[in-house]
Amino acid sequence: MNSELLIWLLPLPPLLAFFFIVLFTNRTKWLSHSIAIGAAVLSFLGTMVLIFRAIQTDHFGEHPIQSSINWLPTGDTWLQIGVMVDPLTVVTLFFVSITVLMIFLYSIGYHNFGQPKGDHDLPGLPPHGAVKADVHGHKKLVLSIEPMYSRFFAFIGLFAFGMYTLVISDNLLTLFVGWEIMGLCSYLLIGFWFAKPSARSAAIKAFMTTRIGDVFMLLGIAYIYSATGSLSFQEILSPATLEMLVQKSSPIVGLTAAGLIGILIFIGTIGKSAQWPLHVWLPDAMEGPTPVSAMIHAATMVSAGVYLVVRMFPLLSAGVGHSSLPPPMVAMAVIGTFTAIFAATIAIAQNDIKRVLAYSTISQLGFMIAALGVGGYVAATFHLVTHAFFKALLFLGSGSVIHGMEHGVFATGNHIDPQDMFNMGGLRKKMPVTFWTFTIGGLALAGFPLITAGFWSKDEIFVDAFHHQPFVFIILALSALITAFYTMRQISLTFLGKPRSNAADHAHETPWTMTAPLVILGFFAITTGWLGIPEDFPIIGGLVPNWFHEFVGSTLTVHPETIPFHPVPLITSLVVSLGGLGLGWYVYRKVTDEKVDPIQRPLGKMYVILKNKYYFDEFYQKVFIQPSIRFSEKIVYAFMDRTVIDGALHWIANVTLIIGKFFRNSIDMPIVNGFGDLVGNVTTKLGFIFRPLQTGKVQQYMIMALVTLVAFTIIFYYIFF
Amino acid sequence: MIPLSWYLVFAAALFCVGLFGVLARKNAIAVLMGIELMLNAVNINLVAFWRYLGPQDITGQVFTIMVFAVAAAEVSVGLALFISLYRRRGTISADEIDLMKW
Amino acid sequence: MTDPLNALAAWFQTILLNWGLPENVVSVILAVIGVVILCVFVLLVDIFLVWIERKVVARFQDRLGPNRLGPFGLIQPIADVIKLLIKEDITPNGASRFVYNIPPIIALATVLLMWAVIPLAPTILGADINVGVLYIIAIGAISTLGILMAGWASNNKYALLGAFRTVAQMISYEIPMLISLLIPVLLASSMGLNDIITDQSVWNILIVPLAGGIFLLSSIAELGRAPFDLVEAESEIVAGFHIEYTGMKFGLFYAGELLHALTVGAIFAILFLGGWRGPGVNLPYVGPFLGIFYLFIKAFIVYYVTMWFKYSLPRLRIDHMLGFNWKFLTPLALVLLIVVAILDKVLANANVSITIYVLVMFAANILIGWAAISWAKVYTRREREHFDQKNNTNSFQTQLSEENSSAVQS
Amino acid sequence: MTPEMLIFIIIATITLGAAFMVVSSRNLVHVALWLIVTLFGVALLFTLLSAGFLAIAQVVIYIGAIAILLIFAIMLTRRTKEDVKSTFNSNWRWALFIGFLFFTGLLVILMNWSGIAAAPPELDSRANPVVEIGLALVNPNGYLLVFELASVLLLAALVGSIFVAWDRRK
Repeated sequence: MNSELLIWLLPLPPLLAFFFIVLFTNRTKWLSHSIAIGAAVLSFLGTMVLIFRAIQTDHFGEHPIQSSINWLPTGDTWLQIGVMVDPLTVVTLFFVSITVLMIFLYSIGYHNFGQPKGDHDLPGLPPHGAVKADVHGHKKLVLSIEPMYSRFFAFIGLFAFGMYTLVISDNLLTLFVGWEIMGLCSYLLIGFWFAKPSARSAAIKAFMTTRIGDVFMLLGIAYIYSATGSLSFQEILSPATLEMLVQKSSPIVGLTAAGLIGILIFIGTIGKSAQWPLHVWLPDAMEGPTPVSAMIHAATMVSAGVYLVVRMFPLLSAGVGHSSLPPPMVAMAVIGTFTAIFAATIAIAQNDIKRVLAYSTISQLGFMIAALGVGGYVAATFHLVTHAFFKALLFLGSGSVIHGMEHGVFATGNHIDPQDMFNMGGLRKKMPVTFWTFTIGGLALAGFPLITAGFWSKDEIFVDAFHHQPFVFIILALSALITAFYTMRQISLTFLGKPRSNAADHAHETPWTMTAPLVILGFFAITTGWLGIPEDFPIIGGLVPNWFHEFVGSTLTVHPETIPFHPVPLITSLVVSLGGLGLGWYVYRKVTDEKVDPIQRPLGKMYVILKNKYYFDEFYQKVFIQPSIRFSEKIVYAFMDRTVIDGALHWIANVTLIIGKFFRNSIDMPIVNGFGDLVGNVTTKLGFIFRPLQTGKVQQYMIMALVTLVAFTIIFYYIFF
Repeated sequence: MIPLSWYLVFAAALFCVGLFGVLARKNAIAVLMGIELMLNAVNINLVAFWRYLGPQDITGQVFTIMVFAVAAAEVSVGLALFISLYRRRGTISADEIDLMKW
Repeated sequence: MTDPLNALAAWFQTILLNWGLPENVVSVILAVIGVVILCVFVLLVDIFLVWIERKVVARFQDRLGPNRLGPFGLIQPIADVIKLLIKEDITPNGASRFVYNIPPIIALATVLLMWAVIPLAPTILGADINVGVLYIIAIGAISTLGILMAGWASNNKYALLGAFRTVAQMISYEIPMLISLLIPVLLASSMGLNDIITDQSVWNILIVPLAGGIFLLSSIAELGRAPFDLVEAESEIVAGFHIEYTGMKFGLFYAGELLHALTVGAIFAILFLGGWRGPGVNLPYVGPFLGIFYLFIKAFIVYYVTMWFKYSLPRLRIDHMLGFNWKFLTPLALVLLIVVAILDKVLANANVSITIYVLVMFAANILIGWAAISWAKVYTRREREHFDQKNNTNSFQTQLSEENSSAVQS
Repeated sequence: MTPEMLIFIIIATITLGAAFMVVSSRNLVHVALWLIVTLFGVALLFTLLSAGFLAIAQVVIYIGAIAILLIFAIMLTRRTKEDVKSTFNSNWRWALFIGFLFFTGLLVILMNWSGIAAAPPELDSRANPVVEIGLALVNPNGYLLVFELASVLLLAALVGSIFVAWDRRK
C-alpha cells in the first residue's frame, strides 16, 4: 500500500468500529471491545508502518507525504481537504497510536469485563458491584461490569477517529472537524455516567468552556481564509504568506493580521488545553471514567491544543526578526508561565488523586505553552511527547489505584471515597506493579534526573527559557519545584507508609489488562527521553544522537538553532527536581491522620485558598454565570420572548383567526361545502333511483349486459354503415 | 357432401339454446350445463371450419382440445364452488345467491 | 388370399354385388353380418364364462361347483339364463322408468363395443382405428355412466351409495390405467391396437413389467371386482347399484361383468402379452385360427389371474383404496412413464441390440417397483404408528406380542 | 340428399332436441343425461367431420369426466323441492328473447358471409391426424405454448377446486 492511501485509511478503523458497535454489537460486550481494539490495532499498525517509512526517508521534513482531494466547490476554485505527514505529525502519531491502544486495552479491565452483572446497576451510573458466591459459598460484593460497556468502546472509537483526523489533517478545516469531534466525545465521555448530577454538570461545563475557545479559534480560521484564501498549512505557513500577513494590518489597533490570527487561534488552544483562565473544566472532567481522563484529558485531547500551536508556530512567531516579540508569543509566554505556577500551587492542596493529576496536567501544558512562547519549538514538542506518555501512565496508574481501592471498598463494606489520597497509604505492598509504574510516571513528571523522559524534555524547556527569557525561566523552575513536591506528596500518601483505611488494607492488584498498559507506558515514559539528549550535555551527551531535535526541527523551514550548553539550567533542573522530591518525602513520610494535611498549618490561610482553587469557580459563577442566567430569565425570557415575540405572534394569530372565520362563514361553508354536498346528494339520489337494478342475481346482470350489447351493436351499425 | 352452412346453423342453434339455459335456469349446475352446450357449439364451429377451410392446418383441432381443457377446468372449479356454497347456504339456486345485491 | 374368413367375406360380397345391390349397401350388409357373428361368438364365450366362474370359485372354496347338468355341469349356464329370463321383471316405485331400463343394456353393450377394435388375428378385426386405445378408454367411461344411472334410477339409497362409490373408484383408477396404457403406446408409437401387437417382437410384459402390473391392478379396480368390489360390497350396501334389478336385467349386468373381465384379459394380452402372436400365425389357412386361439388362451390366463385375486384377497376400505390410487399408483405410473420415455429415447439413440434394450428396461422397471414398494412399506408403518399414537392404543401386533410374553411369564 | 346428409339430419335433430331437453327438463339428473346425449351427438358430428380423435376425446373428456362430475355434483346438492318449483327464474322471457335475437343475428351474419358455400377439400388419406396433432402440440413453432398453458390451467383448476371444496369444519 502506498503511503498516501495508508494515511487516508488511518482514521477509518475506529470510525467503522464506532458505527459497527452502535448499530450491531451493542448487546454483545466481548464483540464490542474486540472490534474496538481490533480497530485500534489496525490504526496502530498502519501508524507504525508509516513511521517506519518516514524515518527511512532522508530529509523527510522537506518532503512530507501529502495527498489532497477537491471537496467543496467555492466558485471557480475548490476547497481542498487532504492529509499530510511531516515529522511533527510522525511524532504525534507515535504517542497517539500507542496511548490510544493502551487505553483501549486498559478499559477492558477498568470496566470489569468478565465480572458478573450487578443487580442494581443502571445505565448512567457507575457499577454498584454484584453479589457473587465464591467457591466456599460465601457471598461477597465484587466489582460488576459496566452496564454501558459497548457504548463506552463506541465513544472512545469515535474519539480515536477524531484524534487521528486532527493529526493527519493538512489544513485547518479538517483539523477543526477532528477538534470538534473530540470536543463532542469529551462531552459524551465526561457525562458517561449521566445519572450523576456532578458528571452531568461537569460535561456541560467542559463543553461550554471549550466552546468559548473554539469560537475564537473559528474566528481565527475564518480570518485566515479571508486573508489568504486557503486553509492548507502548506500555503498559510509558507514564508511568502507569512510575510504578507505580517505586513497586513488588522482591524484591531496595534496588531498585525498575523498577530490577531495567532491570538485568536491561541485562545482556541487555551480552551482545549485548559490554560488559565479557561482551565476550570479540566479538574471537573475527572468525573468521567479514568481511561477517559487518561485519554482525553492527559494524553491526547489536551495535547491537541498544544499540537495546534506547535503546528501554527510559524504563524504565531511570524515577525520575530522585526522588532520585539510578536504579541501571540508574548501571550503564550505569559499565560503558559502563569498557568504553570498557578496550577502547580493548586495541585499541592488537592486530596483527590485524579484532581492532583488534572492540575498537574494543566501545569505541564503551561510549561509547553511557555516553551513555545520563548521560541522553544522542539522543546515544546519533546515535552508534549514525553508528557503524553508519563501522564497517561500516571492517570492509568491512578485508575488502577482507584480500582484497587474500590475492590477494597466492596470487600470491607465501609463506604469511603476511593479517590481520596488520605484514605490510602501502604498500597506499595498491595499493588506492586501499579506502584512501580506509577513511581516511574511520577519521577518522570518530577523530572528525576537522567533516567526519566521528563527530565530531558523539561531540561530542554529550561534551556530555551534561560536563553531567551530569564524571568520565565525562574517562574518555571519554581513551578517545577512545586511539581516535584506534589508528585512526591502523591506517591507518599498513596503508596508509602501504612494503610489509613480498611479499604486500603483490602486493596488488590488489578487484572493484567490494566497492568500491561501500565508497564508498556512505563517503558516509554523512560525511553522516550533518550531520543532527545542534547549533544553537548556533560558526559553522556553525544552517546545517543539528538535525533529528536534533528527530526522535528526539520519541520520548520527555518531550522531552529541549537542552543549551546549552559550549566545554570542543568543545575536548576537537578536542584528543583531532587529538592522537590526530597521535600515531599520529608513532609509526607509518616502521615497517620486521615484528614489533616501536614502543610495545612504552615501555609495557613493560603492553604484554604489553594484548596478552593483560588475561588475561580465561585468567581466565574458570580461574574459570568449568574448574571447571564439572570439576564436570560429577566430580559430574554420574560421580556423579549414572552412580551415582545409572543405578543406579536398572538396578535398575528388573532388577526388570522378573524380572517379565517370570515372565509369559513362566507366562502367555505356556503359555496365550497354546498357544492360538495350537492354532488353527494345528487349521487345518493341517483343511487336510490338505480339501486333496484342491482339485484344480486347474476343472470339478470348478464341479460342486461347482453341487451345493452345488442342495442349498441344496432346503434353503431346504423351510425357507421 | 354436407354443406358448411348446416354445421354453422346447427352450431348457432346449439349456442343459443345453451345461452337460453345459462340465462334462464335457476339451478347453478344447470347453468353450468348451458355453458357446456355453448362451448360445444364453439367446438363444432372450430372443427367445421378446420374441415372446410383449412384441413392442412391443424389449428382448429388444437383449439378444440384447448376448449376441452378449459371446459374441464371450468367444471371442476365451478362444481367445487357449488359444493362449498351448498355446504354453507344450503342452496345452489342462482336466484337465491344474491348477497351482493343492494 | 390366405385368410379363410376374409375369403368367405369376399366371396359373399361378390354374390351380393352380382345380385345388383349398390356397393355401399353391400358393405353395410357385410358389416352387419360381421357384427352379428362377432357378438354371437363373444356372447357364447360369455355363457361359457359363467360356468368357468362357478367352477373356479368352487375349486377355490373347496367345493365341486356345477356338476349335474351335462358333462361337468356344462349345461348349467343355459339353465341359469332360462331361469333369469322367466323371472318377474320388477321396476321399483318412484323409479325413473326409462333411466332404469337403459343401464343393463349399456352394461353389456359397452363391453361388446370394445370387441369392435380388438384384433382377433392379424387380418381378422372389426375396425382398425388409429386411436384404438383411446376408444377403449372412452367405452369404459360410458360403462361408468351406466352404473351411475342404474344406481340413481333404482330409487334406493344402497344403490345410490353404490353408484357414488363407482364414480369415485372408476374416475380415480382411470388415471393410472390411462398412464400405464400410454407406455405400450409409447413403445409402439401408435394408438392402434394392431400396430401395438405388430410391434411386440418381444412381449411388452418383459420390457415394462411394472406397467403391466399397474394396468392389471387398475383394470381390476375398474371392473369392480374383488379386492376392489366396493361397488357391490354385499356386507355393506347389499348389492350396490344392481340391488333392484331382477330377471334378465340383472342377467345382463352379470353377463356384462363377466365379459368385461375377459375383455380386460384380452386387452392385457394385446398390450403386454403380444395379442395373437405365437408360433404359426403366418401360416396360410390355419394362421388366423391359431391367432384367435392364442389370443383367447392369453386372455383366459389373465382372466384366471383376476379370479385368483378375487377369491384370495379381502375387500379394501374405501379410503384405503382411494389413498392407494392417489398416493401410490398414480405417482408411480407417472414416474414410470417418464423413465420409460427417457430410456426409450436414450436406448434408441444408442443403437443397442434388442437384448440389451429389454434387459435395461426390465431392470429399470424392477428398480422402480422395488423402490416404490419399500417406500410404501415405510410409509404405511409410520401411518400405523401415527394412528396408534392418536388413538392412544397399541397396535394389534404389539398387543398380541404382549399377551404372548405375559403368557410365557405366567 | 346423400346418406351422409340424412345421417347429419338425424344426428342434428336428436342433438338439438336433447339440448332443448337440457335447458327445459325439470329433473336435474335427466338434464344431465340429456346433456350426455347432446355431447354424444356432438361427438358423432366430429366423426362426420373426419375428426375421429376429437370424437373419442369428446367422449372421454365430456362424457367420461365432465358429465359424470356434473351428475355427482347434482346428487350431492340435491333438494327435492327444487324439482317441484319452476326450473326457470323470473327472467326466462327475456332469456328466450335474447336467445332468439342471437340466433337471428347469427343467421343474418352467416347468410351474408361469402365463405358459407365453401366445399370441403379432399383430405390427404396418408396423413395420420393423431400424429399431426401430437407433433403440433409439442412443436415450439406450433402450439407448445398453448399446450403448456392448458396444462398449467388444469393444474390450477385442480388445486383450486380442491381448496375451494375442502371442508374446513373438520
